[in-house]
Amino acid sequence: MSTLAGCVPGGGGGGGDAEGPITIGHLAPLQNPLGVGSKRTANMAVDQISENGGIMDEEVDVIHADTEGNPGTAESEAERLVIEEEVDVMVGTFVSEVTQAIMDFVAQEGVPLIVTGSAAPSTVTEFIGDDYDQYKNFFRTGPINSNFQAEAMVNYVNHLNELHGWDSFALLADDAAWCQPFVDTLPGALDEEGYDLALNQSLNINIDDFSPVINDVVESDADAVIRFFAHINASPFLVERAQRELTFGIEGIHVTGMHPAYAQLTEGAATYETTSQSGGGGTTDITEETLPFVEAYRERFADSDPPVGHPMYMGFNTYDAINVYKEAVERGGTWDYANDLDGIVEAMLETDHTGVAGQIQLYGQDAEYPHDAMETRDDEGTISNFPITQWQPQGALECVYPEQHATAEHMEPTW
Amino acid sequence: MKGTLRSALLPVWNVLCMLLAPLDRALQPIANVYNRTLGGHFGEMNGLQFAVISLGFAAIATVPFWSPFYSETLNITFAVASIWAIFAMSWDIQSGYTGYISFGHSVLSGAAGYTIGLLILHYDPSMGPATTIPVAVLASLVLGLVIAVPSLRLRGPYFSLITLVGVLLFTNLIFAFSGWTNGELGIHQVDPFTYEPWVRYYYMAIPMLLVALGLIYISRSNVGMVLVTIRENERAVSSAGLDPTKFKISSFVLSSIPMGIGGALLVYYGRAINPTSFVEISNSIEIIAIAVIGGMGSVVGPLFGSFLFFFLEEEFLRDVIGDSSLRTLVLWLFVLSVLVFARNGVFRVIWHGLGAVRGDSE
Amino acid sequence: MLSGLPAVLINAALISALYALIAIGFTMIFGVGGVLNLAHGALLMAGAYVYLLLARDTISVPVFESMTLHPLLAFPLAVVIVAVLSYLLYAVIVQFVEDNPVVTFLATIVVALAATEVVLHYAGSATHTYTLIPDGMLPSTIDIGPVDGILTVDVVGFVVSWISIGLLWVYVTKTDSGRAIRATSMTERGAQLTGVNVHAVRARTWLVAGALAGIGGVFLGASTSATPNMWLHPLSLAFIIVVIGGIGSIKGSIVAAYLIGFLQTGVGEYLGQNFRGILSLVLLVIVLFVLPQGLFGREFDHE
Amino acid sequence: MTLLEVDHLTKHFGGLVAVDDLSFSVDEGEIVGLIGPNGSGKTTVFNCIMSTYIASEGEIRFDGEDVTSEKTHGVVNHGLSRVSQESNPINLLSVGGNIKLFMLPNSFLACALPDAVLARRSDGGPGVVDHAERVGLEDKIEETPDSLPHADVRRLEIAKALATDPDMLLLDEPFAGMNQAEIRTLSEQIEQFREDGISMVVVDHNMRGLMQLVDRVVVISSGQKLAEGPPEEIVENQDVQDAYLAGEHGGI
Repeated sequence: MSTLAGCVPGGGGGGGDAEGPITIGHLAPLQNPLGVGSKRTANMAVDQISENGGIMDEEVDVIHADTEGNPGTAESEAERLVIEEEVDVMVGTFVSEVTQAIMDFVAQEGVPLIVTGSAAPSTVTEFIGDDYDQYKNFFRTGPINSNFQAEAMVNYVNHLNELHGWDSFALLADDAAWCQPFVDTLPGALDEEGYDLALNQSLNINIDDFSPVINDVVESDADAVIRFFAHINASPFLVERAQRELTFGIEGIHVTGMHPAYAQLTEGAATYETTSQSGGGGTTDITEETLPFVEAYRERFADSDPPVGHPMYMGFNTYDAINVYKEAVERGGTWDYANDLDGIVEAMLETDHTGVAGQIQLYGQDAEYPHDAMETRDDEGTISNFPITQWQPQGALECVYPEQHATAEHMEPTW
Repeated sequence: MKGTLRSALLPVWNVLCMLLAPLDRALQPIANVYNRTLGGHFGEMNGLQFAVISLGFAAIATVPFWSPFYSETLNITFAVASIWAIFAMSWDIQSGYTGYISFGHSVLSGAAGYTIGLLILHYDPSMGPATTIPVAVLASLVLGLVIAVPSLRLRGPYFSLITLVGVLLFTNLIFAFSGWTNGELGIHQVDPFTYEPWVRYYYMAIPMLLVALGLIYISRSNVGMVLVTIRENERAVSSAGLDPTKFKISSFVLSSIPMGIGGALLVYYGRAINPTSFVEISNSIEIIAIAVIGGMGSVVGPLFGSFLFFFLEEEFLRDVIGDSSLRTLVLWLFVLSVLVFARNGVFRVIWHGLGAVRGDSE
Repeated sequence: MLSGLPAVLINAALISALYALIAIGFTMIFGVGGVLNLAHGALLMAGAYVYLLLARDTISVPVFESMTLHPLLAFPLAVVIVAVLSYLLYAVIVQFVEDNPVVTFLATIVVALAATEVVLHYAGSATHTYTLIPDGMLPSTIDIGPVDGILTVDVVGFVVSWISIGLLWVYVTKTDSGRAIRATSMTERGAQLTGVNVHAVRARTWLVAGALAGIGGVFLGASTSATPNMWLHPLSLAFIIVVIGGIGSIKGSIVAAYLIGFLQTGVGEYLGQNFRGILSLVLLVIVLFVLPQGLFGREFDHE
Repeated sequence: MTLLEVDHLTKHFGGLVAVDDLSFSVDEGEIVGLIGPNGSGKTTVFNCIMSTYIASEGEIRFDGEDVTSEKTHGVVNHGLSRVSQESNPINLLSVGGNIKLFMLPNSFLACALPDAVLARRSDGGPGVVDHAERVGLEDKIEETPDSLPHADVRRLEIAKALATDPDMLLLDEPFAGMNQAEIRTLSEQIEQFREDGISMVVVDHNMRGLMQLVDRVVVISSGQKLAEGPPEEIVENQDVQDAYLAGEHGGI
């Protein structure tokens, strides 16, 4: 076969072009406000870099590809970016199954891939964790993976216990693979901390009637619900809870609830709901870069369609990822992944970047989660780069945890 | 509405006939050579038809050579189009011919895909395609039997509902057994044939052409005649001493073999095996849409329909329209207009047009 | 942790009323024209988004800037608009393809897919919720017997569902145009022979079914929120209900809606919420084999 | 030896009894006429024999085997074929195609074989052209049924029934809508079929046409057997005349 390769046109993979502008391929669900926020922050990052002389005085531009949250589409988009657009790095992917679907192709091409959206630990352990050399082009600059998030969630529960004296909790989760880390570790961890797990249910992702679930929660008289919904849209759950003026807290992760105008969209029903999200929803200065960045974002996109208040959590990570890449290329002196991927990897691992979503460092080759975002721990050892925001009355979004970033205290639901 | 359309195009049509008729006459001798030899098995053609169809197949066979002139990713798009051409042709030999519309064909390719995924994930990761593909096709065949035998006793709409339920059930099961199937994250541990785009294209196109050959032969044989008669006049088939249910089940099982091959090829093309790309109802609808715009009940129609559909979706519309939801909207409006105005399919309209150039409509 | 039986029964009844509203429009169109209208889900979605356009100012559409009408005004207006949309769907597309069931299947599902893209383009993929009952009018929750905390909007939905079923029953049995619809659904040829203008009847059926879909859509949006992909699940539900009830039989759809509503709630409650979807699919498969024409349907036979 | 035996056949649709405890038999090589006024259940009898309807009670045996609950295609494969009252041509296929369909074996794999192999396997039996010639359609093989005159369509129906190589042929009102000349040629062809070893049951509502043709006549009225015997006897039979006078004047 190889003898033929010579004379066949269109042969040979992308290979990137060592000279000419550095192109960044950005993959995100562009019809989802999360993806729109990420696209805007990618543009902001590239504009800023171009204004200060680009990377190693090479021009920088970004090309956006819409994954539509669908693995099949993402794979053909990834191929288009690498082969047709000849991108030098790929940034983005929000849904875990999308990330895992393109992993093999991108690894085989050797293009550095910096994940800024999906948090599944298996995205690391089943790939670079299994075969480092094949997948060493993979990095994740944020969010921290779900195992760390589960651990951080337990610390957060302790914080709630101190604040409100809550000690019995109801665990609700998508019946889907992404929340396995939470569903496996939380029951045990809560038990160890001496709390009571009043309810533990996984819900069919097509659930269309939440009343029975709410009745079960009320029945179990849990102080708060810890729910993990990415496929389920829990707006009806919140609407019913608000109308029945129920007072159990709602904690955990709710992707739909991360939309910056969510409280307004649900006519205030989302009040008191919390969710963890990188960048703290732009409400607090996680680092000195965060608020100026959010101000710049609001100024530039004030009158365009949502998200307007802040670029949502993927936006924060994408902005950081591009800057991390810029520094790594300048540190390593190369972006030519075809011939010197190791140089890029080495430079990336030396990252210690003060980003808008937090201080970013990456695990090394032989860590449990190679090339994954390191969790930052404060002096008592609790994970701190895992900010949690709460919708407070009058649609205000406040960061309520960890204390050092908090802009307001977590409020117990009162109607 | 259609009448006015036809009369408006008449002058254009007459001019076309004038130009093409001599060409048709010139090509007729070559077509006759084909008609005498293979015509009996693959269908008779006149000069123009023979020229166009051999041009079409030649183009498909040489995509990597001319595709860079349009865009670098054209041979990738057409590699995927080849796989979906297999799906559309398999669907057509069953639903297009017998008129019993199946919404569940994505379950057959999904079964093949997941068989390979589970074999490699849980049984023996070093298993090569030489062993996994036959097992996958067998799995798809067995599932075809399991679906067809009970459901093909039912009348049209109920059969379609059973296949729709099949898709919903299969997706639910994948989520329910996420311990084995890894749920929505899917299985990615299968190494594809190759990443070299043009080699990969032939890994997809050659099996597609072989499947096309087989299905065209069967569709032009007496089996095709019986299946078409089941659609048009099922009572006549019974009074001819032929058991319609047996033929319907056989056509479904026959179609599950290439579906299995297509499912296996999609895995070794490099697609991660997950419910969204392999099983969900949107895949079945896309297969049907491709077969319809190509030309149902012809096997060749869906083949070219797939290349047209993917060329529009991935290449042409992408350059013309930026926003992806608008682009998909335009694509679906195109399919809708084919359904309303040329319901026999784009390629059948062209085929009959070519046939009628010299008046002897095929 | 099993909440009391009365609560389960009430929940089941409330969700079943919504299921009935979703299914009747679907079965009417199949009964009369023999058309499986896969765009029925899109009509439900239209109900939700048109209401949003009229009652809340969160989405903007180029030709028509959204306003904030009072629900009592916005609701009937939304129902009428969706009825007209359904009529247009018939007049512009379906009537040209309805002679061929396959092409109709496809044309209607393609319309639904196109509708999703339109919604995605103008309203984005974020979820929108709306409360149908303004605060002043009614308390947000009601207590019925031992069970408290029943959402008023669900109870209103239950009442509206039975009112619409009642009105439909009166229309179909008492008025001439209604009887013509029923006659055509019995035997098309019979209706033609007795001078019924089948084409006008079918158009009217789509109008009525559209209105029902509008009502169903507004309440569906209120109880499960409006998203661009909200139409697929209720469509497969309507399919299951209509087949179990018997294609073309309005009475059948109502009975089957309650059967499925109680089954799903019961399964969710006593077996676990992750089994909620699977049981109704299994029930449908059993019914399809044991009783293809469903509980009340007539043997589906076109000759 | 008896080829077809109808034993206490009964068929009711809800309250309406279409065929009421009817028994008769047909021997090999015999042509039996089944006559009766309109609506007397003649076609329903044929439908029960061919299993288009399932008999409510009674048994139907053909060539010694019970075919009562056998499906239509099974009955045809036993060697029984029918020319129904209304023609049911397949307009999509040509005349040749219609005939060929009725010659095909009831197996998916066999049908997939090329015609040449199929012909060799049926060791030189009559081909499509032969069947067409038998009913005088040999020069219309390429045409489609909807372009043929009524009489030719009826002939095509007969050719198709013969193409299944039957031992017995059920002819439902074969002469309906035919002029005298056409009736005469068809009668001759029926005689020829008898020479080829095919027994027949012919249904018609007017006696005259059948007189010279049939060996024996079975008369039914409102689903019950009224009389049975050679044609000459039946013409004189009083009950038959009453039934016909009541049903239709001048039927005899």
